[in-house]
Amino acid sequence: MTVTVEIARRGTAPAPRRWVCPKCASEHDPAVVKENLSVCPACGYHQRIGARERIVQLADEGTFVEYWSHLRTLDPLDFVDLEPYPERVREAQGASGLTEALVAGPAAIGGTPCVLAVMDFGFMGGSMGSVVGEKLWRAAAVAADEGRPLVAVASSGGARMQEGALSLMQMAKTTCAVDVLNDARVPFVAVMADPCTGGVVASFVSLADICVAEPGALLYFSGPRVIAQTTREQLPDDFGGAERNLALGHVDAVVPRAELKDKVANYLRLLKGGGQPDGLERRRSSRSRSSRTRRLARATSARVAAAFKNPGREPVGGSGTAPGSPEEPAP
Amino acid sequence: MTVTVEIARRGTAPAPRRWVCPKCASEHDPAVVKENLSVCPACGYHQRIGARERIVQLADEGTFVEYWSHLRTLDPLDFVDLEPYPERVREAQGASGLTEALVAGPAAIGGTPCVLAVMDFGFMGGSMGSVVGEKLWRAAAVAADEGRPLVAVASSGGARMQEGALSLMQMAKTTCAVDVLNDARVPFVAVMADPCTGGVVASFVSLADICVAEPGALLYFSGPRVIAQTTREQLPDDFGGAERNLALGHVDAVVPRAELKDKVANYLRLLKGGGQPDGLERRRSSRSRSSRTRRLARATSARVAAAFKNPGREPVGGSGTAPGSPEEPAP
Amino acid sequence: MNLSEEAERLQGLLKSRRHERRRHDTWLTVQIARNKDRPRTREYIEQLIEGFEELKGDRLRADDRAVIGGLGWFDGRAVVVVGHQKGRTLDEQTEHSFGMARPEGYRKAQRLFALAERHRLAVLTFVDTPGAYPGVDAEEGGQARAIAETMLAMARLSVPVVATLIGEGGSGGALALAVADRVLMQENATYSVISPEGCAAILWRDAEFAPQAAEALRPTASQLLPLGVIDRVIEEPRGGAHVNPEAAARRVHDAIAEALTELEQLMPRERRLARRERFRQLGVWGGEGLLP
Amino acid sequence: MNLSEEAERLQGLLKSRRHERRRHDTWLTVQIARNKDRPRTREYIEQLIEGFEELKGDRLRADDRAVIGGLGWFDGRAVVVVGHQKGRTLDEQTEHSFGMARPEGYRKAQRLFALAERHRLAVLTFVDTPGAYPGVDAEEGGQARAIAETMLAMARLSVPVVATLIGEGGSGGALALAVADRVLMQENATYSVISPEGCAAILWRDAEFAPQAAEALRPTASQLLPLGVIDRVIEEPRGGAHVNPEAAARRVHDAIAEALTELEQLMPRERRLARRERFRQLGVWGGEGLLP
Ligand SMILES: [Zn+2]
Ligand SMILES: [Zn+2]
Repeated sequence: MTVTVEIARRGTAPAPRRWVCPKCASEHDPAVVKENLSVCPACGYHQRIGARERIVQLADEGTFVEYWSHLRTLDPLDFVDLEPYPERVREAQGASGLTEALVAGPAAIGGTPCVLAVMDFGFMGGSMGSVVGEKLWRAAAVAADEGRPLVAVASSGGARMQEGALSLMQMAKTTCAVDVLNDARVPFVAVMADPCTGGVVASFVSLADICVAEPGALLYFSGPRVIAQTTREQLPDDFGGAERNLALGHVDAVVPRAELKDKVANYLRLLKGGGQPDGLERRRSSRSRSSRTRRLARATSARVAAAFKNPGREPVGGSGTAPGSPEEPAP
Repeated sequence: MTVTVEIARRGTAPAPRRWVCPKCASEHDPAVVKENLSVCPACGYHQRIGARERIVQLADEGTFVEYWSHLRTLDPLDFVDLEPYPERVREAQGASGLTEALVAGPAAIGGTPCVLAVMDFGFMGGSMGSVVGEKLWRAAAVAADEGRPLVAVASSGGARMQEGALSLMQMAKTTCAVDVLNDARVPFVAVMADPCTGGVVASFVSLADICVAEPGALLYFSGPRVIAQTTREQLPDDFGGAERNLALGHVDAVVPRAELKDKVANYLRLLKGGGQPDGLERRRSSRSRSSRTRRLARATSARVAAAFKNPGREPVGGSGTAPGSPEEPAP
Repeated sequence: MNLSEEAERLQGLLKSRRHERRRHDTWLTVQIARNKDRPRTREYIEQLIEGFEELKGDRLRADDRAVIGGLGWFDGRAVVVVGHQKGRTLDEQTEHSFGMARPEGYRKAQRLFALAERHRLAVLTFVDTPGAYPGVDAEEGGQARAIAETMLAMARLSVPVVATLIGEGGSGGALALAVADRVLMQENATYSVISPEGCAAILWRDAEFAPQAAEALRPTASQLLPLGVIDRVIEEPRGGAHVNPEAAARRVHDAIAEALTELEQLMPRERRLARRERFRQLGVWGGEGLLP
Repeated sequence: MNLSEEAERLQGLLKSRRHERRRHDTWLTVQIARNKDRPRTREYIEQLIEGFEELKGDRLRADDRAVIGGLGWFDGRAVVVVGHQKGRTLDEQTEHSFGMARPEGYRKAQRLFALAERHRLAVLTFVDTPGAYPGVDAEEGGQARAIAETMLAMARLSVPVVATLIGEGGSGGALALAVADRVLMQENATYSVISPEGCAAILWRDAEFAPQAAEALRPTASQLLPLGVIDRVIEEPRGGAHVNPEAAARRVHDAIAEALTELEQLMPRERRLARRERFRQLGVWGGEGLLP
């Protein structure tokens, strides 16, 4: 940051790229915006962020390990529109640096081990096809198995058309995954980031124990265009907005990104029935009651340690870029 | 009926009492109205009927046995308004021929053994105090115990003020009674007759597996007067009416009295998972699978037979009269 | 003759004095219960619950501000808290509909109870309402069944459930949040099947007879304890909870903590059956000795 | 009749052009699935269910006519039936919102599923909808969660559940009633993640490309069977179910009866786990051979 300022003063290097807020039009140093969790320092506009940036913001440093990145998207329908499906996938992979629209694996948030599954709107609009559904299933299954809460951050336009009815079936599949979590009484917290629409909001996301939304996030099943075309109804100005959804009883809270990690950490501790964050003594004693939990904790540490030795499974950082989203601050 | 006509022709005896429909103002022979289940033959207006008339209409002939009529209403609060509570109770008993606002006992409807609990609006507005709650509890407990469905016909202004918070507690008590039924997976069918309001509709009645209402019955928790006084809102013309409640999703069906017995019988057979009414073979074979059911059926027959020998427990008929309701046809 | 006449006169006078005194005391309690400075659910949450996370909405169609709820720690345990919220200033009272819940409020409670059950968290409720909201939308949105289903949801919980009456406990709207293992009641709270005014309007045909109706309804903690309607009276600071909210909250805390500690000794299924039995026994009737 | 004649004529003409033929066939199926003379849920209930007792309402706020349900006997067993209802005449279609359910309709389904579970009755659903109703009220009344919760409710049932696709199976609005042990599909029904028009508008940026989109989406029974999305194709009379509704109903009857008989062999818990496993396996992906 300091460096940027100095360069600007010298006036010889090209002027640094400025980030212009799409909401309030104020200009900011991209690095400052990024430091501010990609939220506009002037008006609080929450910019869309990629899965890796989200993971860096949410997971305790060095705790996230990506699992299931080996799963490959296929083309079961030989789907061709203006472009073949496999090409679209390759392009998305190249642009995002991700293999699919959902990145998942074990992590810890505020000290609580969990499984973290994050969608990336930059990858084909965060659409849910077979691989996204399968990864979400595996994330839930591991969570249920190990008694770790599942934290999902959703940002998606819905089901992926290019896999046809198989994509539709992912709605049922991920719903069944929530059933697995519920059966195991394992907490499930969902964060709805802009936008969260269609088949994703109408399946696992809405079934979480706690559903919070980011400020300004758009949340709906059928969008304004479909509504206008089909029923010609007048839409309220703030249709689908997170705040309106809060008043309508559909989300538990609207949480600014700056508070998100602490809130999620608190939710996890509370839903696990654990003690207060400052009551470590109490927490420890309650933990010692459950030898299963202790075993899990040990197993988890071992797994995370092992992962660090495996180059294919390194803790990730960095950010994906959503095409069509406002200019991304440089990392 | 013939007799009445002849007398009228002779012109010497006093003219027979005519029943005037409060809805369409047509006049009818009271006996004809009674024969028509106390429904106006001209416009279908459903007159309020007492518990005994209801039982005659619903239960298979000779199957109903009144239980728990020995329970006595007390005055735990020494409640005095313009008149002491015990006097109000005595008056109601004298006028209705009932001991309390709910009459209950085993019966059969369309061949299916059940427990039948019928409220009488003529008894202090069908209000629910300790005895009504206790009888409903016992009805549900016997139903759960013997695997017989519970059929409740409600007609009530709500909780009985004169027993104060104890009346309020009957809402919780009867709700717990439904919990007992649900645990036992015993069917519970509720019929809402005019009027069905306050604490009764906000407790066990609304929790039935199937809730049907009679045409024109008024159903609400807070009445028009309270709403007008508190919130000064404009009430729709058909506020609280059964048909409006049907459209609002609060009742499963509006069933004319002429169809009520058959419908309830059908509901009971269906919810018990039994065979079709004309498929006796199938029903018998499914019964033979469950020896418990067979034992219960035998025990029930024995009980009903014993009851016939006990003069204090005779099958009942006759009708209670609701004060303030339109003129009752003479029996 | 003179003497006994005098004695009778005095006895009569004494009786009517006692009557008047009881009427006066009951009416005073009604007034204190309604005092707008009285601490509300929000204040008790602030005093008793650490790390409170409010969870809004019924997940169906609205967030009824007359019922608030969420997660937090009580005495070191994670709990679910649900309560009527009245508010104090006129703005707050309007926002919270004076604590009169709509079906959406009761359904919010239900979904929070389900959350508690799934994750085995104890439930604390705070009751403070003149009654369920008596409006057309509320009625047509299913007020009656919403209350009934909320009671049933509470009855079915296997986790510990403690309800505390902290102000007005008005009719079914209050009871909907009070089908608990232990029902605690502050000294100056009330709990009644109908408001004194409503009762007077019906039975005396004149709402002016509210004090008489209040006396007849016996809505105070000390009157309800012997009937088994409540399990414990929580004393308040002299003059009422609003005089010293912190002291009032401490006593509420201790009563809830004791109740929870007791309840945590039971197995989940035992708790549920004991709760059912608690309500099954409520009511007073005679004739048990007669032949059935 | 016209359609099948036309089909025959085109079949001859397009023999050599397989691509265009598939496009044509798929589009033809889309047309038949939407044919307004096609038998609807109501007709199948009349043909297959004896003693049907309709149960209305979501027990919350409305009775959505786009979903009908109730109790009746199928082949001698008491069952719960739930289905989208489209209607045929314009009046009927308006009454039933063309089979596009609102949240109230899905919640009606949920409460009927709960009834089935409590009394251990098998559940039959009929799917026939262009999709969930896309309106402001529906959205703001919780369309998304209503669909999700309906799927979860179906997933949790321990009774046998058989879904039959009889017309349009449009997106989440259709799937909400099809999380079943066995998913049966009539020969000329469709089942798709999005309508061909909607897909064309997004991917081709022109709704006129609907036939192309339909072909790409592979929404027909014969295309979905090998993917495991459905379990059985139910043949229809030549020309479609509307040509001979009784014959069509007989075939639907037989397929449902067979499915139920199979499912009744399983224990309740087995059924539930098998249903979950059925949906868990849906999807096609690679890379399993790679190091995890
Ligand atoms: Zn800005
Ligand atoms: Zn008439």
